[in-house]
Amino acid sequence: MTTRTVAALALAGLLAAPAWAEDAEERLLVNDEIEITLRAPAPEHLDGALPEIVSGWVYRSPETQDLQRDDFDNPGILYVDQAREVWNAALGSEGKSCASCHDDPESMRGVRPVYPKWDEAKGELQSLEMQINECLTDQMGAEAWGWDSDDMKNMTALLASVSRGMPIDVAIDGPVQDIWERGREMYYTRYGQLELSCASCHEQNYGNLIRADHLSQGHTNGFPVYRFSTTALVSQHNRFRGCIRDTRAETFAIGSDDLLALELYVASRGNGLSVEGPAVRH
Amino acid sequence: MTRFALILALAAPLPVLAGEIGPHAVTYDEYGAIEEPLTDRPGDPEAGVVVMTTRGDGNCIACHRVAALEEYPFHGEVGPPLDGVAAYRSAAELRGIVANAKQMFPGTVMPAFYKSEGFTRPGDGFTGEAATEPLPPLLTAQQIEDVVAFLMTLTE
Amino acid sequence: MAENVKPRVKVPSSASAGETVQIKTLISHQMESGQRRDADGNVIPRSIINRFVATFNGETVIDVVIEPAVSTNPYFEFEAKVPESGEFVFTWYDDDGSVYEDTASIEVS
Amino acid sequence: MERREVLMLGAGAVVALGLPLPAWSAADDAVMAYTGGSDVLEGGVTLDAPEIAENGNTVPIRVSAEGAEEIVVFAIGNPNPGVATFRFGPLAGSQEASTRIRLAETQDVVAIAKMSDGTFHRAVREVKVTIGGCGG
Repeated sequence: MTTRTVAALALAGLLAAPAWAEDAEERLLVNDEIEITLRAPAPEHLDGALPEIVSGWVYRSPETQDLQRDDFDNPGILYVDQAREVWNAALGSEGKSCASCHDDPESMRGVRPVYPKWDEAKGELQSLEMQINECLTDQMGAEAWGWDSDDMKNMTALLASVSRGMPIDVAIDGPVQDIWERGREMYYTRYGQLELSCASCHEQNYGNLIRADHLSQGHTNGFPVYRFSTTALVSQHNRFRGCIRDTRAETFAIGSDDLLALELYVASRGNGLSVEGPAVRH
Repeated sequence: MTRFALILALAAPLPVLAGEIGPHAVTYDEYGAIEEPLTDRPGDPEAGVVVMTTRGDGNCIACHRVAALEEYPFHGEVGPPLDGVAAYRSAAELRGIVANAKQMFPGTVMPAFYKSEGFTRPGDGFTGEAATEPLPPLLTAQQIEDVVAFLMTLTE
Repeated sequence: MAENVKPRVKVPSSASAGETVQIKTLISHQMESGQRRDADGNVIPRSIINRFVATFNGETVIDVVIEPAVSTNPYFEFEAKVPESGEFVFTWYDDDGSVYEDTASIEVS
Repeated sequence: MERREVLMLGAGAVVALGLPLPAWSAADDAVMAYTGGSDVLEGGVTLDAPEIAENGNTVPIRVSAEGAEEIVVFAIGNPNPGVATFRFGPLAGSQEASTRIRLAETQDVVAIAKMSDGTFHRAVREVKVTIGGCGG
């Protein structure tokens, strides 16, 4: 680049810091009926690490925020609609659909906020994906879906959508306590050649720009999210995997016990924020 | 990223060029500064600008605001602004901070740009795959000197 | 035919004669631009919706020529005049020859 | 930063300084091809777009020009500058439309309205496409 061009660029006033969050209208009422809790008191188990918990929606640009106000504008709802069709389809050898046992998807309101959740019968912590697969294989005689498959992301989006507005409320004590503590340890571990932990960005620097990215507190209440970067739904584990990869680290496998532990811990940091999925993010 | 991938592919064990101090041989003083330049060749401030503004290189402006680099869009806020940094930091201090800021500021979020081992789950660039230490440092000795040379121009 | 292409339209169910109504349309479609490469470095062929037409009782409201620079899941918002009760027909034309159609009725009083 | 963008931005600054414009780019050829070389008047058409787009994959825009037969949108810095042509029929409630577009990088978006009297009108908006902080 020549000096002259550089000068011209400077004159053209190319540099402008995004300063959108402070100006954004801070209310999210979806479809004129579902009030989303954008700020909530920090859960006690955070021991003051955050003064309050804030939805990632707050940190997005007004244009991105607007897409979540109305289901018609939210591209994530296209995938919810696809899952509604699958909901009513007989899928396996038993000839049963989701609807055979659960009526309409709205009857699942209240499920998403408490996942991941301990399964007493199986003696394991289950994510929503694992629960869906248990239905498919044990009840319907169908093949399990891939954790990150379109069918799975669509279905978790549907289950999230019917619980929108309800507070996230995952349990962290009892049989899951050890797993939760493993997740907490991961959250604060500085991985990779960049030596960054989840906390480096999402606890110590939320609200700050990293290049043009406005860092959020990294809550998972909006998952699965519709991301512009991939123009598709993104699962929690996929997002965790991407973040850890971006620290120049050996990342963790989607569906691994490691990411499941992290999922539980991060979900618990957002206890009190509304289910928002499918949220719209950049 | 492509560039890093290439270097990784070519580089085990780490080559240390003649006239360079490798990541292992660097001496930090008790405050975390590095008195001796890492290369024989003096730093080039213009090359330093490229390192500081290029995503996949130093990308310093991802975290630091620098008024002198205004023509490169979007500066971050994670670290302190660097305007006037040469007025209150010596070249030795800046060299130490860029090479491994944790020597001066334990617990800082800033990555160490001249460090090759001691990482948790080190990866092969941004592939997500495992890598074997020692890794090539994030910046070369010459790039560190170039960045320091540029920073030393920020006197006000 | 591209997979999982599903149109959505939002049209008010009623209006007064001659009123202008707001219409929104969204269709799930990858809108492969022809600029991207796959993991092996091969160009992924262009495959987009190249035209969108909205009519009311057979008369054109809007007719859009679409290039690959329109985003995945194409969205359009526009206004229509409704002189009498009738039916909107929305038609999307795919590069692969597929045609997707949706309709919506409106009661004009 | 792409060379083309540098050129365009440089050109913007030159205009601001009242200096003669440099040679047309390929994108300008597309505009010329559309107008057939007719004069293009400033104003009479509105183009709304964010000053800063959080992600270039999905940038909301709105065009409006009272009395227009059609409005064409160009993204001057994209590999192919064409975006969309909106033709308004007899039952259009207004000569206005919104959509979401892809921008490869920071650039000017141009809307050209062809009026029923045959004149062309233009609006230009610069949209800065953000650069992410993560990854290589």
